[in-house]
Amino acid sequence: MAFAATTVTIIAERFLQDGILKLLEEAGTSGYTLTEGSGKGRHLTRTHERPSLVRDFDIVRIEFIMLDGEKARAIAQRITSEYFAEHSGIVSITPTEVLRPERF
Amino acid sequence: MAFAATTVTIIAERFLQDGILKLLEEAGTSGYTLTEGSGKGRHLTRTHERPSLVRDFDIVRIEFIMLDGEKARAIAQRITSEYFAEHSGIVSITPTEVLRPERF
Amino acid sequence: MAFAATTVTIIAERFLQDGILKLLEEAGTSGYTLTEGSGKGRHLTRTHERPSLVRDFDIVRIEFIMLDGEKARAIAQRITSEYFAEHSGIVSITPTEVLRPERF
Amino acid sequence: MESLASLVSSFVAQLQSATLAFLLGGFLLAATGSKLAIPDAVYRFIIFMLLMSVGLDAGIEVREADFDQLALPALLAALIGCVIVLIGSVTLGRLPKVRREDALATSGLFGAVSASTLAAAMVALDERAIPFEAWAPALYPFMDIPALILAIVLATLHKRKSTGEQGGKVGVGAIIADSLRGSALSALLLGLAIGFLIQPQDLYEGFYDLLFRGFLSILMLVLGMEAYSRLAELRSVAQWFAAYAVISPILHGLIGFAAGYLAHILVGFSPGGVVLLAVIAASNSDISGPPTLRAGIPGANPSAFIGSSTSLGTPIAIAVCIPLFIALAEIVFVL
Amino acid sequence: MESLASLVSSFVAQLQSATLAFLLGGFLLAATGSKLAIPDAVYRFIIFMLLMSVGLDAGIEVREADFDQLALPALLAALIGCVIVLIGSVTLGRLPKVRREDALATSGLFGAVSASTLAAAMVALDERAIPFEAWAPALYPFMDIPALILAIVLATLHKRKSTGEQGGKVGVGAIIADSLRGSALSALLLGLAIGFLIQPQDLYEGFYDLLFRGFLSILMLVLGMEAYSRLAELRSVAQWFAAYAVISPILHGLIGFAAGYLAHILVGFSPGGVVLLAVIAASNSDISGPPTLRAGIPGANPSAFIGSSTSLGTPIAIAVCIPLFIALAEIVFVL
Amino acid sequence: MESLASLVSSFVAQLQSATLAFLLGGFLLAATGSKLAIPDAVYRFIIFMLLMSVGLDAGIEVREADFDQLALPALLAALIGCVIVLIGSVTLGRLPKVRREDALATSGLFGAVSASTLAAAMVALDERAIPFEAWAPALYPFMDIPALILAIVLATLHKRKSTGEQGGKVGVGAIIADSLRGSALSALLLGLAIGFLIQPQDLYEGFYDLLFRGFLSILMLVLGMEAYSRLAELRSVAQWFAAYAVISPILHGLIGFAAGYLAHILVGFSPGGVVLLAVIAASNSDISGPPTLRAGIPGANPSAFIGSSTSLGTPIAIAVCIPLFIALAEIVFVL
Ligand SMILES: Nc1ncnc2c1ncn2[C@@H]1O[C@H](COP(=O)(O)O)[C@@H](O)[C@H]1O
Ligand SMILES: Nc1ncnc2c1ncn2[C@@H]1O[C@H](COP(=O)(O)O)[C@@H](O)[C@H]1O
Ligand SMILES: Nc1ncnc2c1ncn2[C@@H]1O[C@H](COP(=O)(O)O)[C@@H](O)[C@H]1O
Ligand code: NA
Ligand code: NA
Ligand code: NA
Repeated sequence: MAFAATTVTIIAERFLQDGILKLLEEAGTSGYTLTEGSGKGRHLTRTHERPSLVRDFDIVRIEFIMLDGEKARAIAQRITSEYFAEHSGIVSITPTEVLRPERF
Repeated sequence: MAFAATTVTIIAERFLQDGILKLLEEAGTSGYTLTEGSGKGRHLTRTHERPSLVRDFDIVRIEFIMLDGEKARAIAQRITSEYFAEHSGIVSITPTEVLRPERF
Repeated sequence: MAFAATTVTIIAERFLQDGILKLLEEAGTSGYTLTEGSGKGRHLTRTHERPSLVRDFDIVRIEFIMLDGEKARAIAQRITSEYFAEHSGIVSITPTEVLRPERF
Repeated sequence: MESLASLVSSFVAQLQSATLAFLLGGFLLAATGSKLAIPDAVYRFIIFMLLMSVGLDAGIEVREADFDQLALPALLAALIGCVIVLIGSVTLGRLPKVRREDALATSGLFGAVSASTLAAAMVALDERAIPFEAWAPALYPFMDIPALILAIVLATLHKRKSTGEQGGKVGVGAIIADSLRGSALSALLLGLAIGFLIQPQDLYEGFYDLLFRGFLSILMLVLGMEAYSRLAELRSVAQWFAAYAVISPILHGLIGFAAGYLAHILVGFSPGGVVLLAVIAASNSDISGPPTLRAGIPGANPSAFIGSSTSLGTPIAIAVCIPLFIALAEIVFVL
Repeated sequence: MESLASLVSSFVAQLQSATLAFLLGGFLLAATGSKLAIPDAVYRFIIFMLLMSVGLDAGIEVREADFDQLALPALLAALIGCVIVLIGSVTLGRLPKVRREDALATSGLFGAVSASTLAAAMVALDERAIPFEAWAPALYPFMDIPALILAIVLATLHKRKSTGEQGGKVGVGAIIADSLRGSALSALLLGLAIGFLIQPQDLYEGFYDLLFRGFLSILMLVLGMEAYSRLAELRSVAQWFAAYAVISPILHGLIGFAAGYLAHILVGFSPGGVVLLAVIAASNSDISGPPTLRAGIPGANPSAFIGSSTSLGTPIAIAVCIPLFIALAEIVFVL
Repeated sequence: MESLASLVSSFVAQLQSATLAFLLGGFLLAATGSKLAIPDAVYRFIIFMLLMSVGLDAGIEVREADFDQLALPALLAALIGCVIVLIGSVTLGRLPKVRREDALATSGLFGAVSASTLAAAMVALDERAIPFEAWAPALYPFMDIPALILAIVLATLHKRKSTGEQGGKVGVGAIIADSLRGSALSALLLGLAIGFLIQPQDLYEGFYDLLFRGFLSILMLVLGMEAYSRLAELRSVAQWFAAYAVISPILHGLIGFAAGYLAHILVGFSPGGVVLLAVIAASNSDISGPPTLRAGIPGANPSAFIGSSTSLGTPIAIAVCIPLFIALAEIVFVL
């Protein structure tokens, strides 16, 4: 049996990572998964192919899954206003399903 | 023309990777994509920033796309019961669309 | 407030990366995010665990988000016909929502 | 009395080593939130280099070894590995709020061996000019594998008993294979084989040995950082694990030292070899042990066994046990 | 006239160095679209190795230092860091199409210090056999931190003024902590401490120093590649940034040289030390400065400050300023 | 008869080399499922180090070279590259179940050159104290590029013919540029240029050359592991590819040896140079060739050309061809 849930994906520069993860934990997510990457937006091009002199501007992609869609949206909103008013980064929200609801 | 399909995303520790990939191949997926990452759940915090003494506990994110949604769900269910009753990890299922159905 | 948007995910071998990213920029995406990985499809198994003698055949996972779903689909279609008629790779399209529409 | 004074003075003298300074430095950097990080790829390469170097050296010199001398220490090593697990099972395992699986996984890890600690001990012996048998580092797997096997077997039997489940044999062969396939033991064994068969003296001296101490200093930095950052895991489990992690390396080391002394009397095992056996016993596995145990005892909480070994066991083994057992050897063997 | 000729000839002679060849080579490789890339893990390891090496050396030798001599150059370094930011603020900051935040972030970066440039200067001095105080590289943080602090404080005050916002003190302590925690300064300070306390001469010579020049050559390759690929960022901002990036390193270096000359007269600061102070002033931070500035001045466009420093400032500091100030020293101090 | 005996004995003697031991060791580790892995970043760094080292050495010494001698071997190298592709096209390409694209891509790869094999051959010559022209490694691109071009051109013409498609010229310039931009050739050429212009003897000896053999041993480990793990690809394609991969390196090497012998007679090409030419011919490209071919012949199945080269071609070139052609040279040139 699969249960409806919500995935929130946050793309940010690494130097925001610690703050975002702390916010997620305090906000009561049951976990998160992080992958490293590169990207391009309005500002810098970040690339993983050559050394990044400034590692802190690399991209991290953080995603968390939550059963409670409203709460997930509220967290997404909070991250957006606390971090992405001033800094680079984007947040997206995708409906999904999970198998063991007790884990989330 | 885009065709409805299903993406299954499996997040597990690396030492389960070989078993899961084997299961996927036997179950008849047409392929899979894997990225490495880190994360936090009920247990360990895994991080990619410092060396992980124990590489086998790093997080891998495996995703496969299948046209047949029922079959994809059945595989997701099987992985959950075979691996995630005892071990760390989560599975999520997302509806998606693909462009060349003959590839999946 | 969240706004409907479309995520297009492109999985390709690294040697196609430059061409695809250039196409994305010309086609007017507001940005993209790229993670590196490995995978298996009809051809080669690519793995990140051992050194890849041939780095160019590693997998890159490129995703871009666009408000205009029709345009996103058109770009997905274009990439498919320009690259994936001859080369390895897949494209998938997922509905999503974003928080600050002016960014996309 | 006098020997106690000289024990203390030798111990204190050894604390002024680069090895410890890097270990402590790593700990302090992590504690102060430094962004300095040794890349994971470099860490894994260093492990390879150190183990390959140890293996090559042992392999090159083992040709001249007297194999009669090898059997007893190897047997003793295996015994010690098992004894450590049993001790853990009846001490840690009986304490309140400690789950049996967690106790067995933890004592399995402390029975198993750390390649990093071994390398640090070899450098420390070199610095004090205390010789040891070239094959002594090859005692590693003889203690490592039995400890892991016993811990997993006991945990499986325990689980079967408590769930009333029937079951065939536990896959001992699989555990052995899994251990030997681990990256540290693979490198050690490959080095042993190549060293023995090809005798690549120049390659060993001009590359692997050349970089040994430098890479060891960096490895210590990594271990220090990792020790700090795993403290959080340790705090999340019962305090008995912390107590075990502090006391047991010293206790295990003493057992190892006693066994080594026996081998010294019976087959002339060298003082340096005795120290290495003691340190191997005192050390706990940090690379290959944890995944083997995690797969073998899936019910065990990794925060318990990784927290106690990485954040306390390893620093104690390196910073306390190595100087302690060298000092002890200097007194016992009047070096 | 004659001294100008010898300045030119010494400058030209120094252009034939491996350091510059690798820097230029990296630039050309990137410009021709070569796929050669030094892995990021290796780059970060090299930074660690170089800074640890500089730190160890300084720490080992600083025991014999005369600390009276240290105070004045350190004070001057701090002053220079601040002066550079102020100059940038009243020149670059007043130009048309240049936003105040961008000007302040950029001059903060040029006031701060590049570990890579410093390492290159040390090798260049060695090659010309010009000695310097072992502690001279430790002047680095004395210039780096004040420059970053001043730039961030000025930008914050400016923002408050323009938004009419009230506010308490700017977190100077946080900026200092953030700087010291950066990977380059952490490695330097750790090396200093270990070198001073443990005096690991063999480890330093047999590993860190052994690999120093080789790793520096590879670092130069990386810097050259990065310089080319950041040119695109630079092109996206006002041309004044390019002009600033070309002229200011030379100007800042002259200020540093003059200050060093003062210290030479007052406390006998060595000619090599004067060159290092000039180069430190000429250099711009490439590792730790950018994130500190980005966090501290979020409104600043990174394309402006990273583009100007990485693509022009660093190559100018290495390829022009190092040979220039060495040549100058050879004339001024009749070396 | 006697010379056959001495050929065999020299061949056998050379099998006891560290290079081969590491190659075989890597194969065995992978076959037994060992988790030991050399990190990708380290592998790529090693390739850079080896090629830069080869380039620097050649560049430093080429100043004294007699350029008349260079022209003929270079021309021969180019010819051999083309001949290998043509042979593959009329043998492998005519076999049942072998697609023309796959045959051309595979023989293009075998016509092209492996930097790793070249490095191994240089070490083997050093060990047997057989000198060679410093510029001989620079023959690499002269064979590599023509082979890749010819394979791609033939495949494109074939495709046009079979699809009836019209078309302009094939982009030969693009293929050349693509080859030169590959990470191995870029490093080699950069090293050549810097070596030639700057003559950084100390840097070369104190760093690049110092680490050469050690890094080569690790590279061999990687190649051995990769050989095993690509066997699965090879099994998925027609067995003719396996046969081709076993036989052709030896055949190509003989062609190279014969050509080198000609150059020996005509312009005094050294015996060591003859061996290098033979080994270059016997080797197949493992880094830059595959992506160039994949982009140039998109219809070709990478399992065919990568499987045959990585899992069989490279091990044969290193383990069979290097000792074989050295032994042959020792007889032919009475070394
Ligand atoms: N439209 C987009 N789709 C996917 N990722 C994006 C998009 N726009 C921005 N990003 C990611 O967000 C990062 C920061 O973007 P920005 O805030 O525009 O500089 C970029 O480096 C990308 O990784
Ligand atoms: N709510 C969640 N959202 C995203 N990833 C999660 C979540 N919970 C767990 N994970 C991932 O799954 C891994 C194992 O989780 P666990 O089984 O809870 O220890 C974590 O390290 C995360 O990478
Ligand atoms: N069904 C699938 N699900 C997820 N990823 C896939 C799938 N099929 C192919 N891929 C990815 O696309 C790459 C190229 O596939 P192919 O074109 O089939 O060789 C593979 O290496 C995978 O990373
Ligand atoms: Na032990
Ligand atoms: Na400066
Ligand atoms: Na060839």
